[in-house]
Amino acid sequence: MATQEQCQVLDQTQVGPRYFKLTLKSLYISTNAEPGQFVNVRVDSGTEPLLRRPISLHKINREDQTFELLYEVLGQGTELLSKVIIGSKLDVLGPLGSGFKFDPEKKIAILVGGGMGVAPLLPLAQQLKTLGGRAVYALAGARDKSCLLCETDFAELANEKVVATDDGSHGRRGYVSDLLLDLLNNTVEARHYPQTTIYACGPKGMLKAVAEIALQRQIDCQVSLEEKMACGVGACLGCAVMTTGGYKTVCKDGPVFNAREISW
Amino acid sequence: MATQEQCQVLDQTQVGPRYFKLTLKSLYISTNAEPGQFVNVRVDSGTEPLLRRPISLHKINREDQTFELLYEVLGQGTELLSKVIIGSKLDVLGPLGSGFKFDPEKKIAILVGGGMGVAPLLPLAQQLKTLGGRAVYALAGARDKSCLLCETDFAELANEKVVATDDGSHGRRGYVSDLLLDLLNNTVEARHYPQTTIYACGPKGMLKAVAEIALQRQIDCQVSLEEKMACGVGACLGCAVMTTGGYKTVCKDGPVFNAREISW
Amino acid sequence: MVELAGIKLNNPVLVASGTFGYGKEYADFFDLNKLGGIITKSVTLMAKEGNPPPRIVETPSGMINSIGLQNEGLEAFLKTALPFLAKLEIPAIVNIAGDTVDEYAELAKQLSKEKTVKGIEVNISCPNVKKGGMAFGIDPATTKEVIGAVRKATTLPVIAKLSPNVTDITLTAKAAESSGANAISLINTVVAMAIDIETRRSRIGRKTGGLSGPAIRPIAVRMVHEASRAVKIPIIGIGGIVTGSDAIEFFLAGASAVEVGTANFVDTAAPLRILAEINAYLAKHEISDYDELIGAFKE
Amino acid sequence: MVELAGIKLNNPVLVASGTFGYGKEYADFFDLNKLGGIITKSVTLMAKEGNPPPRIVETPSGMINSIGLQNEGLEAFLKTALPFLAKLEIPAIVNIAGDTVDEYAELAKQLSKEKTVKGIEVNISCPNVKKGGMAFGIDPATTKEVIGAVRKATTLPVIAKLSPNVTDITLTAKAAESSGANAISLINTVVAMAIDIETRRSRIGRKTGGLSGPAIRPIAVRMVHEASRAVKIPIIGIGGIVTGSDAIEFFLAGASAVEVGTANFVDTAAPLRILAEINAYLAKHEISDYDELIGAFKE
Ligand SMILES: Cc1cc2nc3c(=O)[nH]c(=O)nc-3n(C[C@H](O)[C@H](O)[C@H](O)COP(=O)(O)OP(=O)(O)OC[C@H]3O[C@@H](n4cnc5c(N)ncnc54)[C@H](O)[C@@H]3O)c2cc1C
Ligand SMILES: Cc1cc2nc3c(=O)[nH]c(=O)nc-3n(C[C@H](O)[C@H](O)[C@H](O)COP(=O)(O)OP(=O)(O)OC[C@H]3O[C@@H](n4cnc5c(N)ncnc54)[C@H](O)[C@@H]3O)c2cc1C
Ligand SMILES: Cc1cc2nc3c(=O)[nH]c(=O)nc-3n(C[C@H](O)[C@H](O)[C@H](O)COP(=O)(O)O)c2cc1C
Ligand SMILES: Cc1cc2nc3c(=O)[nH]c(=O)nc-3n(C[C@H](O)[C@H](O)[C@H](O)COP(=O)(O)O)c2cc1C
Ligand code: FES
Ligand code: FES
Repeated sequence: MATQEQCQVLDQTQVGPRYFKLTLKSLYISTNAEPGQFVNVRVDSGTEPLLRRPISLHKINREDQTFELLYEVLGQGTELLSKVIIGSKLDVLGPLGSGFKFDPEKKIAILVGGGMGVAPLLPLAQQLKTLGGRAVYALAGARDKSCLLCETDFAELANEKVVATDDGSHGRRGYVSDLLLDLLNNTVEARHYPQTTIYACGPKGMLKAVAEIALQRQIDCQVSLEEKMACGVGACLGCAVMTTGGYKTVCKDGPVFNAREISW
Repeated sequence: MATQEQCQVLDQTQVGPRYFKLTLKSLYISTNAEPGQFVNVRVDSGTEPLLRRPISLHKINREDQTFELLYEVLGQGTELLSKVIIGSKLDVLGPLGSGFKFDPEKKIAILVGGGMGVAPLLPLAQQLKTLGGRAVYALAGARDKSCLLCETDFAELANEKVVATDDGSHGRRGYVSDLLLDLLNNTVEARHYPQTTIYACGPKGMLKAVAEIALQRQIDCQVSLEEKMACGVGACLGCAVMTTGGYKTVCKDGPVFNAREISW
Repeated sequence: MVELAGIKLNNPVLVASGTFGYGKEYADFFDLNKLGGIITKSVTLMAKEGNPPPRIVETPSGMINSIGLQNEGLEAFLKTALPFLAKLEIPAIVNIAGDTVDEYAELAKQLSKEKTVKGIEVNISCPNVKKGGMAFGIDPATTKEVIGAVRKATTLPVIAKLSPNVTDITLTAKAAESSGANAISLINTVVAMAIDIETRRSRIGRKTGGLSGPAIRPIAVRMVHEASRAVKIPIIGIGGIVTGSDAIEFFLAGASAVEVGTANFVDTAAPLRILAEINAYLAKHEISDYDELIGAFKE
Repeated sequence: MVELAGIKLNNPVLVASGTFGYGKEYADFFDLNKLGGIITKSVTLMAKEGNPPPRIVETPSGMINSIGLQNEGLEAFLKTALPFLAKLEIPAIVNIAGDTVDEYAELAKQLSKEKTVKGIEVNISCPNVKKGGMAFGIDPATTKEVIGAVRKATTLPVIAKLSPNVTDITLTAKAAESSGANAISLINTVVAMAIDIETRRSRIGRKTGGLSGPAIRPIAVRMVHEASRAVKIPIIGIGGIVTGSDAIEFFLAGASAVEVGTANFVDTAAPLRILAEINAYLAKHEISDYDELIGAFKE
């Protein structure tokens, strides 16, 4: 169940060169949202840009009846979003999609975030902590230091946290998939693989690399995908992704899919 | 000669229910503008709305190198304009068009403004005062009291100022054309007609009524017209108005025309 | 209550094929029974996989789609989508598409057995499939063939959905009328293309797609007007309708009802808001019935 | 320096007919000699009064115009507009429109005597006149007639400006090519309509007008691509070009040059800005000449 709601903007803060954090009020969304779900935001009341913009739920604060979005200004839509002022209302559709799944048998969770991909992993980490009884490893990669987001948040929520940047300006130099390989070679040993789930979100190339690593080792792996969207509710079939069972919708069947299902 | 310039917004003030006054900085425009000319303002950097919005020059402050616009929020374009913040830049094309003409023989000037039509009459009154040697009568009409603009400004600049509102909530009840008839019957006598110019700006119906009154009495009359515009510089022929000499452009041949010329 | 081509509509605001799924997806957001009626996503005889992603791209005040009629085929439609529509109190109009004339006829025949189905909209105007689709709807002769075959196969009201990608819309409109269509709906999307200047490839999975949304509204209004003067059967106006004012433009141009398409994506409440705005306009102008507006455009 | 259909252009960014007057109006704003070339407002044999106002109305990301080819006729053009164009260093391409085939030929013949005129763009696609205009350009046979007659009347390069209001643009494109056009330009405006719901009248003086601006760009890109695969003569892309990126889309689709239209109204610096943006793209991608982009769309 989702709602279309005029949510009050409680906060809008710039958290990096082109990164913003937006806090919105909604009893319904904060109560019903699950990690991995997203909202579809109307950034303009006119016709330009015409379509809503999908943004993952980044924090879900049930007590405050608020939720947060973490986003990067890429084009016209996110540019307009970044200009939304505190106190105004934003037209939000959500919570949407099918989020991360939890298997009580899996005692090890490896979170792999690339760039903005960390956004939906934070509420996931929170949830895993609440569920308890799991070892949580958080791996985050970014182009450079200024693009590395929520490092401290993850430090609080995960048992272990490792970061990498493409240029080595912070953490290790390299890709987040390298961090994953390291972890799987050194820390999470092969005998743990059956109890492990990898949760990944980030650019398509990175997801593919992570999925390959996981599939080779037969480790359970959930990936959060992105596709251009129109409706966000499964009505237009615009956000198709090819799976072993034919085209599925990222907005309704996903955005979180089992990596095995995707025709990479 | 006109310029396209990014003008700094020095002030934006709400002056009535849906009325705003905008102060912009431009050496070029403030130096070169004449009363009756207008600027064509880009209200959005995207494509919606696509076209610029023509707004009359309301004050021309050569010393400060600034000019002012007085406008009413009617639709999407002026709505966006009213949200422009102080300190930002606005893309302005101007000064455009052909403004009011002055004949040294005409010692009496009657300014007739309906609604927003008062906007370009204020710099005209200023100019007439500067030119000197004229009796200036300012007549202003509006729907109701809240829509009556720049009354005090005119009081300072004109020898006499009379106002009317459709509902009688301020000044006389009735139309501004009634005020004109009164003035022509009682104050400016028939023998003065040859030395008189009527300058009128307002809704088309009012202009037509004023033009008829003037033409019947063979009083010189200049009217400032409006038409939907695209280019504002005479290139597209979009703003045509039928005259005795065929279609002319409001943006270049006008907006100020001799009332005799117009095919009403 | 509005009667259109023999279909009893709740009101003149319907939802357009392909933009509202089979209804279920929007049931979260409002009471579907408040709609004038639902036009389903196109159904084909056999399942269609659809086109490769990306399937949509935004353009100025519009979007291009290339879904490729993805659907599970008639059998699955009857089993899974129709039961949901059966529970609603508003008419379900099923939009059909085929690769051949026979497929259209077969679809019409089988759907006629279902009492939930109150009308058939014949999509001869989809620009996003290789075979059939738009090819039928840009030629008056093939328009006649398809509509004629559907006419023979069913006693249900038949709505011919026309393509705007033609030189003269009155020719296909007349062809549809003369071959037995009870109404015409238009426009479907305009064939369009957008190129990614970095990859030099199309910004959608196939080369071209269909342009919809406010950008095409002025084209749609013109075509509805032209068609309405060429035929006697009622016309359903489609194309970029976002507000009640837009819908009224279509009524004035000659449409007896409207379908809301792309606007559903932008505002889930669009059809009901549009209806409310139409009613507010009627009240303000003291017009007792919206049908006084139909074709009331003054030349 | 770019050569297009035998015309030496400064660069591939021209200004579109009817959106730039005869050049003079924009001389205030920048050095016209930086343009690729100027295409004049349509010139007719006899003066044309033009259509009643309002002549323009805004629509989502676009505008409808109904100017009706207002101009003072050939004689006045030669006397007042041409001398200004003669002083420029860039080629003047004169756009002509006629009510009959003979008028087109006569215009071409007389303009050929003027050495300032470097090419003739034949407007067979204006939707805003009662006689002639678009009627010629939606039918391959009449397209052939007009272009053939102009071809015989002049040795100047002939550019056929095509209408998008057709089912199949390749037919008129081929007709223009086979009858001797040296290049094709497209698209002209799309026939469109907007109704004022208060007055119930058209929002422009005539019933319909021509839609231009970013809204139609995806349609124009598609048509340029289709035409470019059907003919060998070069194509000038037109339709909603606002940025360098838009222009590059047209190059990739198969255009050898572009014309900037409605964008001139929004930003007087549009053509030069677009040119600068194209050059920045070329530099960034280390492409030595923009002609490497022409038709480089990957299917
Ligand atoms: C389920 C889902 C969840 C998402 N969650 C988040 C989130 O939490 N935070 C966030 O910042 N973004 C998120 N996104 C991506 C976000 O929707 C896009 O960045 C946004 O729509 C871009 O809109 P725009 O108008 O600013 O850019 P556009 O004008 O649409 O595009 C500008 C440029 O960015 C590129 N671009 C657009 N979308 C993406 C994308 N998804 N990835 C990479 N490049 C892109 C375009 O190709 C173009 O070059 C999510 C997307 C999906 C589908
Ligand atoms: C030469 C000239 C000078 C002008 N000077 C001023 C000025 O000093 N101050 C000022 O407030 N306005 C002035 N205008 C009018 C102003 O340009 C319009 O009000 C403005 O363009 C409306 O834009 P919008 O997007 O807000 O409204 P739109 O969305 O374009 O229109 C909203 C509604 O207002 C109506 N409307 C639009 N333009 C006008 C108009 N000119 N008169 C009456 N109704 C209209 C429309 O029909 C529509 O119903 C001038 C116009 C011209 C041609
Ligand atoms: C994503 C999408 C999918 C569509 N699918 C179909 C379809 O399956 N069958 C059909 O007849 N029309 C389809 N259409 C066309 C719409 O029904 C409608 O004719 C068109 O979008 C114009 O209306 P609009 O501008 O209001 O969207 C589709 C349109 C969109 C945007
Ligand atoms: C106001 C206006 C006037 C036009 N006049 C002419 C004309 O006289 N002759 C012509 O061939 N095209 C004319 N056009 C069409 C343009 O040249 C161009 O083909 C069309 O506008 C599409 O390009 P755009 O979207 O960049 O404006 C006119 C367009 C506009 C907007
Ligand atoms: S965005 Fe419409 S189905 Fe996913
Ligand atoms: S607005 Fe273009 S000529 Fe006046």
